[in-house]
Amino acid sequence: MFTNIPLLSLIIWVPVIGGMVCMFAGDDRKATRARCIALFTAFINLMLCIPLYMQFDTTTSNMQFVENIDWIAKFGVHYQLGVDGISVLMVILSTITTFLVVIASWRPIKKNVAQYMAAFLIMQGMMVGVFEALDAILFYVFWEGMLIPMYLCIGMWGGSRRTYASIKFFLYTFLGSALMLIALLYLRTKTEDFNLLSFYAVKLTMTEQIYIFIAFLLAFSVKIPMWPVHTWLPDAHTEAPAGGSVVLAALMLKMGIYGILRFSMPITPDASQYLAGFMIVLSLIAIVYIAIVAIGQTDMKRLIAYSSVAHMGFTTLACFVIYKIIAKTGDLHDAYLTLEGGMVQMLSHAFSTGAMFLGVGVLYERLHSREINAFGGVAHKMPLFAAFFMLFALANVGLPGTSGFVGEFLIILGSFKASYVITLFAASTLVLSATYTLWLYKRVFFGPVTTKGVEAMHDLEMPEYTVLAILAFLVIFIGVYPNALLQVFHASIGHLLELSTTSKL
Amino acid sequence: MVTLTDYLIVGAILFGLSLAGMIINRKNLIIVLMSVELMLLAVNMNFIAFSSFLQDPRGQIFVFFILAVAAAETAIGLAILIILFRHRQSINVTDLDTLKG
Amino acid sequence: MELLKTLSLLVVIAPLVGAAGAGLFCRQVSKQFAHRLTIALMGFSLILSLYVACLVIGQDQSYEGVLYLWGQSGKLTLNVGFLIDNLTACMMVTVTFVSFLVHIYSIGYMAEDGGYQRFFSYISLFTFFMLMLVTANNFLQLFFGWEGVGLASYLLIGFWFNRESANQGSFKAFLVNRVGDFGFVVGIAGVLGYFGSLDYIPVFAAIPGVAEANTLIPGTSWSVISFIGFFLFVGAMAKSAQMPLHVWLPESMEGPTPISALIHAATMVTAGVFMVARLSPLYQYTPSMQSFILIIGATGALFTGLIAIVQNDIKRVVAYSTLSQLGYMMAAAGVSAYAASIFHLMTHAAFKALLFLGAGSVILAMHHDQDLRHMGGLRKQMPITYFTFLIGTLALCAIPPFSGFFSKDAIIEAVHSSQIGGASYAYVCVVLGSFVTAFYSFRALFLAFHGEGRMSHEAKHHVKESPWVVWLPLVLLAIPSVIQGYMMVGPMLFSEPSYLGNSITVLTQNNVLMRMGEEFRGGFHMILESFGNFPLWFAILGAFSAWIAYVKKPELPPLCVKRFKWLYTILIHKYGFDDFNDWFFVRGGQRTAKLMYQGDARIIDDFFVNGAGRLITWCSATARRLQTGYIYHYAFVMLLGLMALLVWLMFR
Amino acid sequence: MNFTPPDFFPAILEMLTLGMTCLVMLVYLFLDQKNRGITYFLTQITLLGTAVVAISLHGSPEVITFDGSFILNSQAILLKIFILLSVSFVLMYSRTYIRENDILHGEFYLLVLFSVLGMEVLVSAYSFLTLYLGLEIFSLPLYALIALKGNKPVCQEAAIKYFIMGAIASGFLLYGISLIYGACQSFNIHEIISMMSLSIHTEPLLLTLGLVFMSAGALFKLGIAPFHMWVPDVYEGSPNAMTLLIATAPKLAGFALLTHILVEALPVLFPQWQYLLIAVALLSMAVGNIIAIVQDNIKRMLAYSSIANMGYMLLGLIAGTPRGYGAALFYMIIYVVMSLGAFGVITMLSRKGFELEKVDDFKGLNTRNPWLAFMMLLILFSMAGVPPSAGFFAKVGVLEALVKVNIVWLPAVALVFAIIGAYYYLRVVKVMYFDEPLEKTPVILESFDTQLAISINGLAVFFLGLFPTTLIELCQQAFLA
Amino acid sequence: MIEKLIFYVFAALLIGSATMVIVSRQSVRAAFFLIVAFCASAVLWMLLSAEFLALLLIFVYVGAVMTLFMFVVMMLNLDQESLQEKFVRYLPFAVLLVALMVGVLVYAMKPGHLGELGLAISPHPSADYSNTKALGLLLYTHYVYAFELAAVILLIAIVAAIGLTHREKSRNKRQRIDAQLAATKADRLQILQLEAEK
Repeated sequence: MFTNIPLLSLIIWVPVIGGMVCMFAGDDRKATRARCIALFTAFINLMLCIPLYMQFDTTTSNMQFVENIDWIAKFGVHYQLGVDGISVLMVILSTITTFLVVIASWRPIKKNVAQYMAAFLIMQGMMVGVFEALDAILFYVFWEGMLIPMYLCIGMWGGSRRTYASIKFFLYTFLGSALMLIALLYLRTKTEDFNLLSFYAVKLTMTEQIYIFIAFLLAFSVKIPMWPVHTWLPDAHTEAPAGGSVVLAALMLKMGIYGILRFSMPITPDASQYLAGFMIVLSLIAIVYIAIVAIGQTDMKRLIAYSSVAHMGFTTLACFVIYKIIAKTGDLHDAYLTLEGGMVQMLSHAFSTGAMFLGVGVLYERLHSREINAFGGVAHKMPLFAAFFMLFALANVGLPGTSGFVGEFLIILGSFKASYVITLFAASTLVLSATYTLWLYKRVFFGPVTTKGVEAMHDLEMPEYTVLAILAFLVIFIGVYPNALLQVFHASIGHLLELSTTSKL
Repeated sequence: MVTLTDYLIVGAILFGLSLAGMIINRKNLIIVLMSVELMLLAVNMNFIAFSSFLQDPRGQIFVFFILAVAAAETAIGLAILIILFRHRQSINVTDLDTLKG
Repeated sequence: MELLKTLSLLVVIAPLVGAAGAGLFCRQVSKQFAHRLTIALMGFSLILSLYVACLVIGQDQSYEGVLYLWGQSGKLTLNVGFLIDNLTACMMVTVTFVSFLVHIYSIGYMAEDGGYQRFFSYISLFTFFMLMLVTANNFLQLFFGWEGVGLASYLLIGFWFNRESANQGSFKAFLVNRVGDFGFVVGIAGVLGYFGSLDYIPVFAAIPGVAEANTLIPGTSWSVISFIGFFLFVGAMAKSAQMPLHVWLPESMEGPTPISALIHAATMVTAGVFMVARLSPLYQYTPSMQSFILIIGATGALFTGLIAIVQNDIKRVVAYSTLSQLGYMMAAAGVSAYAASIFHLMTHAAFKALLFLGAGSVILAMHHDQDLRHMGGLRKQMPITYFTFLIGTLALCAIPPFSGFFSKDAIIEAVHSSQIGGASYAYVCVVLGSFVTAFYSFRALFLAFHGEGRMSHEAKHHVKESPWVVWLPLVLLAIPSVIQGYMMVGPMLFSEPSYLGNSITVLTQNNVLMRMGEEFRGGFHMILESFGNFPLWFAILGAFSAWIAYVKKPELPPLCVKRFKWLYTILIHKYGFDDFNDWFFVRGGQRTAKLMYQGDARIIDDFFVNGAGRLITWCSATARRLQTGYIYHYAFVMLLGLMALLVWLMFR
Repeated sequence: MNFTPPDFFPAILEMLTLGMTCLVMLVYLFLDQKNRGITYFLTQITLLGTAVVAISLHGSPEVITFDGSFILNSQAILLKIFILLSVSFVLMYSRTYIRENDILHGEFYLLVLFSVLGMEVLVSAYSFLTLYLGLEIFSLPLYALIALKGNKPVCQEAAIKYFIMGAIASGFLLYGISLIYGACQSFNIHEIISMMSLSIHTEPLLLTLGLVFMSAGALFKLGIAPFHMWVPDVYEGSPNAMTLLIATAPKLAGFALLTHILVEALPVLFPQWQYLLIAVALLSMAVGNIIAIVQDNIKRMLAYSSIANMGYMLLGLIAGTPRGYGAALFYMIIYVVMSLGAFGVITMLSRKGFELEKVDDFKGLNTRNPWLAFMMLLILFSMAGVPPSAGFFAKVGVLEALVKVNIVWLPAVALVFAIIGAYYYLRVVKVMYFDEPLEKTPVILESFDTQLAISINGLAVFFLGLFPTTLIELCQQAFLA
Repeated sequence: MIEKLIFYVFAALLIGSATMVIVSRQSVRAAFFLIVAFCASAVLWMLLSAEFLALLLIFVYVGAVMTLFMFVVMMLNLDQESLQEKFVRYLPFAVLLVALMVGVLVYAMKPGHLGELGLAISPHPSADYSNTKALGLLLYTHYVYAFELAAVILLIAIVAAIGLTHREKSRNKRQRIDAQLAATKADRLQILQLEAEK
């Protein structure tokens, strides 16, 4: 039924065009019109994901729904799209997130509504493009193009230090990805075009691989972000509006991991193996050190931002620990566990952290403060919200039965095959994440009502309720039945593992 | 006999002098304009020397055009100088530092 | 088989349905609906679990199978499934029984509370998690239940979130449990790493082979099984409040009393014991861990009991006694007397729940005043409570023929006859422990129910017996506290096959119970025999001392406090665990966090990131000054550039 | 002496321009003060008409005429088209400005037309003589134009600086030509190539000297460090309309100058000028991007940005392959389009008696005129090289050409500078979008054609990013013949 | 020999006067020295048998361009302030650099570096050779395009010079009758209400 429709292109361009329309919907006197256009677009896009998911064949690791048109023939750049098990979920995740963000921003955003909605829709198109692109330059275009709406989003609707945060965000990520471009151009000299799949087949010497790996790493590690290039994230998260934080946490950080899975590991397998130890150490630093830093935060968003970094440490750990596992056991099957855990962690982190940022947004809208000390006893005034937030906090803590558990658990279990030392460090998250998350919860929600501001707070409104309920459902669903996700990318992960462990020398 | 090198050296020295004139002269803009003339003279010297030793009149043709352009250039330069003077009552080179940084 | 599966599923699901019904719609449904729904489902669950127990223990059926595929990765499949055997059946009955009674009790106890529906939802949810824990057939599900009960405990301790102490207590409880879970997860990872599976059956089957083959670090003798056993036991230490991870349990008393009865006495805290019993095939292969468990357990049994002596909060006294009893259970598990351990677990569930609920009844009567110093002489106003409380106390003190006697005596005997390392130390501990137990138990009893009332005059008039929903569970719990021990001691410990059947594994050289069983001639004989042994006399001596100190000569305790100031200080500070934790983990942790944040913000962010920006800006501001605006400078720069290029290219 | 009259047809564009210029001059002289607005339209007709003719010429085979001093090939035609179009846009943007600021508009349009003629000549030059004459024809009117606005003292300062520095640069150029002439016995590019390939009479030292001197002259026109000192001063000091003019079309002409010298006349010396260009390109990128950061004056900031951008353009030439030259040309054209838009917005926002100069003058533009702000946004991000704008592909083009010849370190350094550069573009975006406006009144553009022009310009930056293929192909073809 | 003598004398004169041009404190003196320099170089050009250009230099430069200079100098009355000129701190640096450049150029123009030309002596054309005729032939045939362009340049110079120095209309004192006729009372007469002084 849908076979002839360029589904992937539609998912990219429908929101972009919708965003353009939205931008010209008029000024703030016609804000509702802009909101409706945005919601409609996001909804259409969400609907487009249904045939995508339905027709997706989980048994193969091949790229599906492939589209391929010449774009800039002179450079060997093609407009080439396709999804496999890894990316299809990210695409769906993007559309869901944007849909939720549009609803969640319904009331809080009152200034430049049309531009706000447009920024998010365009950003979504770009991000989906990142996940769908099979051409390296196309990937890069989407990868960087997304910075513009995000920059504006932080800068125009952000908090008091928004200028600093937005410029820092932009320059940091821009700096990171610069060298990736060089690496891509270099790879191009070895092949006919910028096709990713042909990059996989390129033979590279160890030196080349290490340089390319480092170039990629800079780009991806900034996005993820890994210690020590993470410092943009707390600022960006803190200053961004709630929707911006959600998109940052839920999607933008995932692009880094996605890049590692798509580029670093398959293109430079030997360098990845060579540097796996280093990467694991960085990941563990993120998991332990950053979690401790999170404990010392007084700003809610900053705390969640740091927790985000710590959680993303798991995904990088998952990616690179496979080399140690295979080195030790020699069995490819043992590596599945961590890598698939990493994938689940990516998705679940999107929901739980995204939801927590939305939650902070809900609080911020009512009290216009993000300081933990400004709150107290919110559970009295907003019991429903408190319940939701508890769920998301628990997901953040990684309680079994929530999505947060699955990924971390699989990674911790899997890492044991590499070394029990890694497991020991990684498992420390159980204590640390519980410490900062529940401490936050305790100070904000429990205790007597402390201030007049809290006294005046009202419980969730309809849009907020809808968004949080959807997220809550997803969080629990993934936690109880993760196989729904695992089976989607099983074949692709297998293929990826094979690529990433076959020497190119 | 006088060799090509001699002429070229004269040209080079003239060229150097004209540049020196622009650099060390800090008061009088009009002398800077004169240095420009000197510079063109140095170039002309080169052209004519080469032309003569190569026995190729085209070098002199070039000089012909340089002279024409130099005249036009001087006219425009002096015109700018005049209105500059009109506005500032000065053609001091050191005074021309409103635009900087 | 299928019948068992269906039954178990219903047993497990029913509380969840109740929790969801009462919880998700807590603002829509009435109080009556909430407790009716949850109690009905709980009762249903209790009946079914009894039926399951009949099937399993009576007809020797068992079930092991998969409910659904949770996840699959590589060659590994992770399932949610059930293992229903004798051990599970015993636990299911215990859990549902106590939970059912606590539900009923809560109708009265929580009647006035604003979060009534929420409360019922929580305890049903807890029951669900606990049942998931005991029915698990794999480590994943075990962990699910394990963390789930922790969550429920957290929510319930912090039930009155208005109170700072409750929040603090719940937070602490969760964190300490998380420390345990940290170990537990590492242990599970070890299981997966060395056995390649998380299901009990294949893992247990593989243990003997792995135990011989592997050492963790090549060249050392630290066996893999010990490693795994140790980390798993760390989980148990937290959950079952073994020293030094016991610190959360006393503070958990900030929760409503029914919770203390259900979670912090009868069920959740025994999960660690259950786990050790469940993993008996594993612990059998690691003598070092057995000794470790024994020593930890025995130490806890004596020393936490000592703290109870100086406590004035009635619930705290009971809480410390719980710690002590958990120590007994662990010690039993340490000497491979798993049956005794589980037996004590079951008797303890009944009498400790009884004690807590009795204390709750007193607290209710005292209008939520928990201080023993304000009580006294309550036996007249609250006869039912008094009698049930007395029964509980006697059971706790292991006075024959109450249930506690049989289980505890078996434990002491088992420790006595064990040969493993640390057994003699443990024996001293557990024997002294029986004196201590009796002393503090009767102290509490005397202070609360005997002597003159020390409450205010006005309060005295208001004290009256609790409503029937409160005392009915007391009575229902008093019955097993009296008879359970006598009835079950034979079949549970010494018969062949016993109640626990094949669900636990004990190697012959460790099997103390079997040796004891050779001398066992029935419950009555056991009572008679006990009069010839230390423990009983110690217990009676303890009760007698308490009578002297708190009824006969009330002026004696302050004198002792003055005399043994140092001892009192140590006990009142609980051996300094809390102070140390507060100093090292709480404040030290915060300071470390702040310091590290400063490092992050100052060094990485400010110095490197913003520093780079500042450097460039500085370069910029400096370089712009080269652009002086003077024509001669410009010409000079041009000439300079030209010359540089010229010289470079000419003499390159 | 047998002499055959040359073929005049290839020079039709120049002749058209010159003829129309004379017409404009006459019309201007004999027209009333009131009707002098007609000169604007005549000028536009000249430019667009010539552009149309140029477009129609595109694709015709390469012709060399006037005794080897004139060439018409696809490269020349392409450059001419863009020169004519960009000047046409310049005039559209600055029309109101000229009217409101009492600039003698007859002289203004005449001088602009002369300058355009000079650029055309330069682009088509195939001998150093015509090259020099073209250079002077296009430069001399520019010096005069800057000083034309009588009431602003800094503009005379800018003019005299530009004039003197320009004279020095043409001195360098001429000196270089004389040396090359001495070494090759000719200043005809065609003959130089054959002399060089025969390597008769070619003295390496003289050639090197000549190369350096000539390059210095050409690099000056492009404003490349260390011959860049005039750029910020002149950009800042000139009236906005003149800045707009000198920042756009002359860059294309300067590009032609540089390629004529290096690529066409002296390809044999590639190993030498590659090093030379690497040095100056690095210096330009560093100087331009770093000093721009602290500028408060937006024109000055964009001047430094242009220095940096010219550095990037050179990267394409450094590659030394037709692919690289094509990429450099593409970069140049895209840069001109972008800077047309940026300075166009600046010019349009200037009012009578108010020169928009400070970055802060852009404050809150988004609330005052969202569309204009959006166009500026597109242009700025394009200048920063953020995809999917045209500026990104321009950068990718030159970098790819370099990587292709296995020079990897230079692109890496270039990109690091690009990131430093992104900062100041972002600052302008920040001022436009994040800051509150100083005055609340909305900015309304009077004439429709200006609005249309800026929209076309801004969107071109965007759409050339989405669909750059055609232009890239054209640029590549220009160097393949 | 005589040729050599002439060359050295006039070369010295040329360089000397050029030096005087750049170090003069007065514009007028500089202009005179410049004229001397032009004349000296005209002689050198004669030696190179570029007679036409030598004469052109005298006519055009000394006759026209330098007159223009002098005219401007006189008109603007520039010389009062240029008296205080003084050399600056960085002078040695600048001089050093210039000397270095000259050195490099001189090094590059050693006879050995000039190939065959370096050894050649200055040629003496045959008697019937007319420099002017040769140039004329080339100029109007092969260089017709350049010639036209030169014309354009001069046109530009005219337009630019007029445009630049042309004064604004307001300084024009021509009578504007239409304006006078259109004047109304309101334009010319303003009635002020002055407050009485207290």
